[in-house]
Amino acid sequence: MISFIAQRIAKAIIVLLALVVLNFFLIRMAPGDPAVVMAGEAGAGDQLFIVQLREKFGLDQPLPVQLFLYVKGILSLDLGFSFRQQMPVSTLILQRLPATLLLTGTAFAISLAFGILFGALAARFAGTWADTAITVAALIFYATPLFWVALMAILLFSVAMDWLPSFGYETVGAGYTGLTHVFDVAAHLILPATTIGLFFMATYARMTRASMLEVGRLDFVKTARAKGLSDTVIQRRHVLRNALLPVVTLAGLQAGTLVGGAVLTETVFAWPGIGRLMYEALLQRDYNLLLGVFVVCSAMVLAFNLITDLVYRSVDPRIEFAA
Amino acid sequence: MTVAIKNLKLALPPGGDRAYAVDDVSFELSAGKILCVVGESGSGKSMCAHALMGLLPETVTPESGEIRFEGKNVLALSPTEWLALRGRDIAMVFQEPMTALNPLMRIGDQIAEMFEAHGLLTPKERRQKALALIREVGLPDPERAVRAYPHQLSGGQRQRAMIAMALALEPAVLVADEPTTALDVTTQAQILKLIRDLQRRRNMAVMFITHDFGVVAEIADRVVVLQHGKVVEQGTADDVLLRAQHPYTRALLAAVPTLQPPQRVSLLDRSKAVEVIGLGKTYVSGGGWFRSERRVQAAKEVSFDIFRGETLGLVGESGSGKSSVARLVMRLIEPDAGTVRIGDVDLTKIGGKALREQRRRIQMVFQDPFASLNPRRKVGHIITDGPIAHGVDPAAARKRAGELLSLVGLNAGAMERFPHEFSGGQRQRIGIARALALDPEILVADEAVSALDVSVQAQVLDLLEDLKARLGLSMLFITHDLRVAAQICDRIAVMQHGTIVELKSASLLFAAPEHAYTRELLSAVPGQTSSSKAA
Amino acid sequence: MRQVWRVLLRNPGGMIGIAILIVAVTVALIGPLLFPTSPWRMVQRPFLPPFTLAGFPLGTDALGRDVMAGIIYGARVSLLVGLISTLASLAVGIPLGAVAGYFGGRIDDALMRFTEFFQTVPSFALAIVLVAIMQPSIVSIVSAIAIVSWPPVARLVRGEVLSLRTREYVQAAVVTGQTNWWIIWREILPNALSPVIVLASLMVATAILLESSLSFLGLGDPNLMSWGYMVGAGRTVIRQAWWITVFPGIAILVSVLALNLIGEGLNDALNPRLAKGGR
Amino acid sequence: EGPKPGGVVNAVIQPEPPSLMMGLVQNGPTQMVAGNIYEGLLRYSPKLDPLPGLAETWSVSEDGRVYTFKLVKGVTWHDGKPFTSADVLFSIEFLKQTHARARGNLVQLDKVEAPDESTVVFTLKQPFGPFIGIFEVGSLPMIPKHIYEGTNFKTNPANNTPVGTGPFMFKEWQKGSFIRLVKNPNYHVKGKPNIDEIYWNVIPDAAARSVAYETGKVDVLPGGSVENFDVPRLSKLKNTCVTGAGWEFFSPHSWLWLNNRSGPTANKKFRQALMFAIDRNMAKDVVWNGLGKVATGPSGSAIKYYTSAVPKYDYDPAKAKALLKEAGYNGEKVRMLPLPYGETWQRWAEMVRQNLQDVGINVEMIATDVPGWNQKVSEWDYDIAFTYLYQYGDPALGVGRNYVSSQIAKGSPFNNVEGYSNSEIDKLFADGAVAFPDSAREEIYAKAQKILVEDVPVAWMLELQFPTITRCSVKNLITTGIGVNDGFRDAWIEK
Ligand SMILES: Nc1ncnc2c1ncn2[C@@H]1O[C@H](COP(=O)(O)OP(=O)(O)OP(=O)(O)O)[C@@H](O)[C@H]1O
Ligand SMILES: Nc1ncnc2c1ncn2[C@@H]1O[C@H](COP(=O)(O)OP(=O)(O)OP(=O)(O)O)[C@@H](O)[C@H]1O
Ligand SMILES: [Mg+2]
Ligand SMILES: [Mg+2]
Repeated sequence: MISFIAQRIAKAIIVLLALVVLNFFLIRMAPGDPAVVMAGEAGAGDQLFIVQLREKFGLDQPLPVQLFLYVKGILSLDLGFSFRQQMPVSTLILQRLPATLLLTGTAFAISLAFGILFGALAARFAGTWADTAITVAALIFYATPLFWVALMAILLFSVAMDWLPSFGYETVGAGYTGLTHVFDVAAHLILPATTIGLFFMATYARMTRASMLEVGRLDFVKTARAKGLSDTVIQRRHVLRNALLPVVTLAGLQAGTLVGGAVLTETVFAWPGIGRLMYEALLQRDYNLLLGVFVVCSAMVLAFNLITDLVYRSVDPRIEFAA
Repeated sequence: MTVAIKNLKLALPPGGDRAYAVDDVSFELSAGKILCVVGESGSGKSMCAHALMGLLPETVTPESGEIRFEGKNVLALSPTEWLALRGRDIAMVFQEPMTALNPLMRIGDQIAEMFEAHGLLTPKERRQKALALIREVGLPDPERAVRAYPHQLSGGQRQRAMIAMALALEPAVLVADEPTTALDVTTQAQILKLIRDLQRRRNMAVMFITHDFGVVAEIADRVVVLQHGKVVEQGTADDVLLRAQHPYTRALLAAVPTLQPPQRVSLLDRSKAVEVIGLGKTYVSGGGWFRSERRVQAAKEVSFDIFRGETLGLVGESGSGKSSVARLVMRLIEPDAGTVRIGDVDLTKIGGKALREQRRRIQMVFQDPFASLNPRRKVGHIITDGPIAHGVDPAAARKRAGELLSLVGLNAGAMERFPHEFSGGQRQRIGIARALALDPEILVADEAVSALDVSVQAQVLDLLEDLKARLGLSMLFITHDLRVAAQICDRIAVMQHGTIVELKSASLLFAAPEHAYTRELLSAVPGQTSSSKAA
Repeated sequence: MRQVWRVLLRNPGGMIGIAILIVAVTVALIGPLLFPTSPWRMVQRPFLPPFTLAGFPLGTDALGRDVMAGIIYGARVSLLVGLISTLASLAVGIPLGAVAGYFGGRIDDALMRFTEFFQTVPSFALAIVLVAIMQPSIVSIVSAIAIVSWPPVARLVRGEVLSLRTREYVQAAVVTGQTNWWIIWREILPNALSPVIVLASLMVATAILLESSLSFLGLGDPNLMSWGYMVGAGRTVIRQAWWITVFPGIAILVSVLALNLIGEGLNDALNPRLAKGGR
Repeated sequence: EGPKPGGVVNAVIQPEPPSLMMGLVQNGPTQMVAGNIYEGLLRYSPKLDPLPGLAETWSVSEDGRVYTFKLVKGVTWHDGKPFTSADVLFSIEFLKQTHARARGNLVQLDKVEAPDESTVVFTLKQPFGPFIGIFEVGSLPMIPKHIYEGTNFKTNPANNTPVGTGPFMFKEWQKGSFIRLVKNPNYHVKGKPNIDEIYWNVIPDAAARSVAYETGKVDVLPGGSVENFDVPRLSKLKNTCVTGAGWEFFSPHSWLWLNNRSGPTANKKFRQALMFAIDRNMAKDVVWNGLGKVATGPSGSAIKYYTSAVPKYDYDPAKAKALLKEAGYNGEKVRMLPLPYGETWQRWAEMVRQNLQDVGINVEMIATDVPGWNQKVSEWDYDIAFTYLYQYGDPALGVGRNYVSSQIAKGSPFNNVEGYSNSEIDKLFADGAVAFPDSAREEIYAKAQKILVEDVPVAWMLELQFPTITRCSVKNLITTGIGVNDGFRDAWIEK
């Protein structure tokens, strides 16, 4: 078990390093020079200004040297310095990470719980109107663009009904503490989390349903029926557990990418997360910050993959940790 | 009389093989008696069993008739009434022990669930009962077995667990749908004995489904013979096996090979077609930076010769390495050691183009008639692909393919059809035609008839025998069925744990087995007493 | 294939999907002939509400351009983006997966690491960066979508090939002396295609969504009228002119839905495991 | 009914500023927030007349070369240290190193001295008309000497907790969410500020910003924070006031860069054709909701020495076509870069593309993001590119830089990017900057404007107006030509 984890971590590190190198070049291929961007923002840019900036960021060094310095930094867990924000990248990311984790974690939990619930219900009552309703709803949510859901949700729940706040992480300036603060954040969380959650909920519901129907055709289910177990027990104990394995795998794969994929939602809802940080860094050619976010997101994906594997292995006795 | 099935008619959905899965079937099960239901694949055996359990597929509906259990017509039961009946009064053992158990649940829990389903006992008592049952069916190391997951048990052990489960509530009726078909002969013998013993001890009525007359002879009190969903014959075991009335039953019985090998002339003075010397193969799986690997020695020091025109049989229980040897001989896998010599060519020393060219000299017939033909290629292509790859002109290849098809008993029109349009036996013939298309010197047949019904099996065996004689082929014939081996092989090699423990002429092997394992294997073949009666 | 059609047409979802898709494709093909004016042309007063003026059934946008014309021309772009990017990712994923699955060992290891690598980067983020780097244009958008969506194809094909490779008919091809490439091409790939077709139909849907998301962020091709562009352009005025976003949004939803329905229908028709359940 | 103390204001800031240290970063959002933390020596009225800031009084010598400032007494930095003339001298040195525009503004400076704690004397090499206009907080913010002296300015940790003399003090910054400023209790103007706290909310999506206003979560939408299309709707909401004031100092002026070096745009006739082909009134009405003015030439009408006596280019496609024919244009592809600043600009570009296609110009729109736009423009890799620039009240500060040939240099998107080179214009702008007195300057600039409008080095579009939307209860927010950037000093909230 320990050696399994160690092996996976070693692999992950290699993948991460390869990723750093690739992204490094990829990002630098983009047209646009951070110094020029910043000069642009400053509303003036004589040559001296730009040369100063380039020197300061080390952009005057040859690319391989820049890469070497960057990789060296990464190896000592230093993600470098953000050009634009004049702060260590790790500080910036750590400021934003909790918000993203809260958002995607909530969305993920909601979507997994309800997705499986609805999927299981649909499979249990396959062919009935309940199944049809769930399936159609899932298909529609699956097919609706995320940003579109977000816009509609804001119009409906913030503007028309004024139930929920439409932007931000908390009520700015309210100075809530303790439980009121928790409730305040929760209220802000509802819309963005559901927006992300709906799509994934639909995914998991569809997958759970399909998987359950498939497992339902397997022989051991017949055995269970031959025992005289009631359908409910069979579905819950025998079918669902087996059917969840592929769902768990998929969910694990997605959990990681969710973190970096929340760009749209974070933008629309002004959620101070890491996806938006990435997008802004991209628009400002803030190389170090952008790379930093990518590294962190990828690390997150790898971590989730590892967790999924561990969960999978603990759920499925057939896979054993190689001794 | 415990169960009486009267004029049962089960309708199949439109577009099925036929209108009724089971048509006007009547038979009875009585306490303390084993009723064997026999018939070829698709004859409706399983449907009878499922109807009795109330587990018919949704698409199959009982149209008329009734199943009486203790006076009630169970076909009219409500779903909840079924729940009470299933498992408690009628229990079932399925064919495939691999898939019939929930892979994520411990064996003990799956047995205990039987009590839980009917609200009996406390959890603790259930566990104790489960342990007792596991003991009763003779699983080794019961404490461990209770906590084991299905994949940690062998096939026979799993089947014992299934039986323990079925027996948990001491049902009046046990339905067993081909419970031993997936098992080795030796294991099969043990399971048959177990069922027989338990049935006697508990005075159960057993409905035992099989297509193997050996098994029937071994355990049946009464026999029902099904064909195309209709009962063609039923009676006591002796009546059916020894005094069969219906031609179908007789044909089935006649197709069962005997254990007595026919007299054959020795071919040892001929030249060698294949020489196999010291083959060894160890499978290494897993392994990586930090992981230790799993090794299975599938063949060690395997040596034998096959003479021209000779059939060498390779027998042994599942996992003994038979297929591995076949694949080594075919160079489908790389050997770790040893040589395979065809004439003066050492197959293990060449590769790439040279190997491809030599391949035409040794061809293979595969086990599964469904899996061995590409479902998306027409039969004509399947047969001519090989010769064309070896440079034969396509038109000539097609002509030859037509001839080969008629040689194996199909007409040339078959070339334009796809494999799924043929029956299992016909497909196996196509597979043979494909192998012959390259005019090989040697044919390797790995379980070439195991997947076929007895009657079809007999036809294919005859065909092989005939072709071999006509074309002067040598053959490596792999089977786990000793009856088949007895019929077709000149000499037989017995494999155990990757080594050949005994190799001698067929008649000698059956008459005077030397190795302990060979003897065990021979004695496990079911139905020896009765079938000799029948013969 | 005929049987597949039959199963698909018996599936009500699949039927609806095909019907919608046929309408969409027809619109994409002949719509521009019926509406010859460019969808970019300002033809009426801005913010004309829908259903008020004959000839402009869906109203006009912030510049007075015909929303109906936009949707008709957008069908072409959106469907084409979906289709081409899917084909491109198939073109990468299938050979890669086939080679990895067939040859196994080190080749498989290397190729799968490569694939994993692409799966490790959050795909939407990667797509954004790629489009930004290459500058938004139809080519860069299609390539970006293809680059982020081939890994699942490769994995699927690899899995299929891995299991098909041990099939007896493949071994039969080996023993009759066929070459590796011939075996991959004639024996293995045709049999691995069913799940790929199912996946592909879903990928077209995903690609349309991806394109619209990119457009929403302003990373669309400004010379091509696509549904995503329309939603993105209309969203800032959604409060005074809902129709500018709602109609293209519905167009996206409906066509993605149709593709999903078709995918599901195909799955029922092509997936042998499910098909067996009917026997 | 006078100003009342107290209250909290929620404003929107977009995009999030990279830093609030005004000496180091001068982009728009930084100026908007930090303009309330830092101060300059002067402020400017909507007519661009100087008003007292940190300087109480000021005087200019007869020859226009010596400027003497008397500082307000008793001013302290937010950390309690006194503000003196030494800080002014230090700030000049500081900004010369870090502030590109200040560096440019100070080229004529010979020396600066502090005879006493509260007096600063600037001596110029020669008279420089615009000099009195360079003391606004964004152009020349005062930097605390006691914090920065002898340190590495750029890495000084104090950059994260800016210290100024302004009416508000930096309190807290939740990155990605909000910046919080609180009242400076020791502010040197008695009775000011009135407001207790300002929250600058970071909301990246334009639609979300207008929803935030609509749902009452924010009270102030500074100019440019919502799309123009939303302005009419928002202004109709109750308790909502809209003003276009507060941009006089910047006078944002928009035009199309036309590449004068190569391609069809190198031809003057072609450029003139563009001016006739583009319907600027319609753009104003449809895209800008009637806000702003059609530009007549290089100078905005609020800029000193503006003249309307220049050639006129009214919308006339027929004339444009004729000119194109004369220019010998034969359908070559013309690449157009929109300004990637949101939907308004995108729509505008689409509209212009339509105008140009109507007269037969083969336009291809090139999509870019901000860095891509910056790069392409500063590397001269375009044919037509949208832009807008601030003019800072004086042609010598904000106009000349875009037309004189000495400002042709790759690498900046704010100089003479179009590559227009005319020695007469060079001379006129050189003379205009140092001519004395005003009447002399006026004459020179009138001539320059006439020549430029005739030559069309760039295609002027609109004098932009970015309306500021507020709750009407927020009073007195915009009192100067700098608008919101230093507006909260005087603002108060009606209860
Ligand atoms: N789920 C099903 N739906 C429809 N038809 C079925 C189904 N299962 C079996 N059949 C059909 O019912 C008939 C009887 O099948 P059954 O399974 O009883 O045969 P069997 O005698 O058990 O054969 P085998 O020896 O192969 O198990 C066959 O024609 C088969 O095709
Ligand atoms: N590719 C493989 N990798 C690892 N182990 C294998 C592989 N193929 C076979 N084995 C193992 O090698 C042993 C011999 O297998 P083989 O298939 O040769 O047996 P067999 O005698 O043909 O059995 P059966 O009668 O079940 O076909 C078994 O323990 C099997 O699990
Ligand atoms: Mg059966
Ligand atoms: Mg085998």
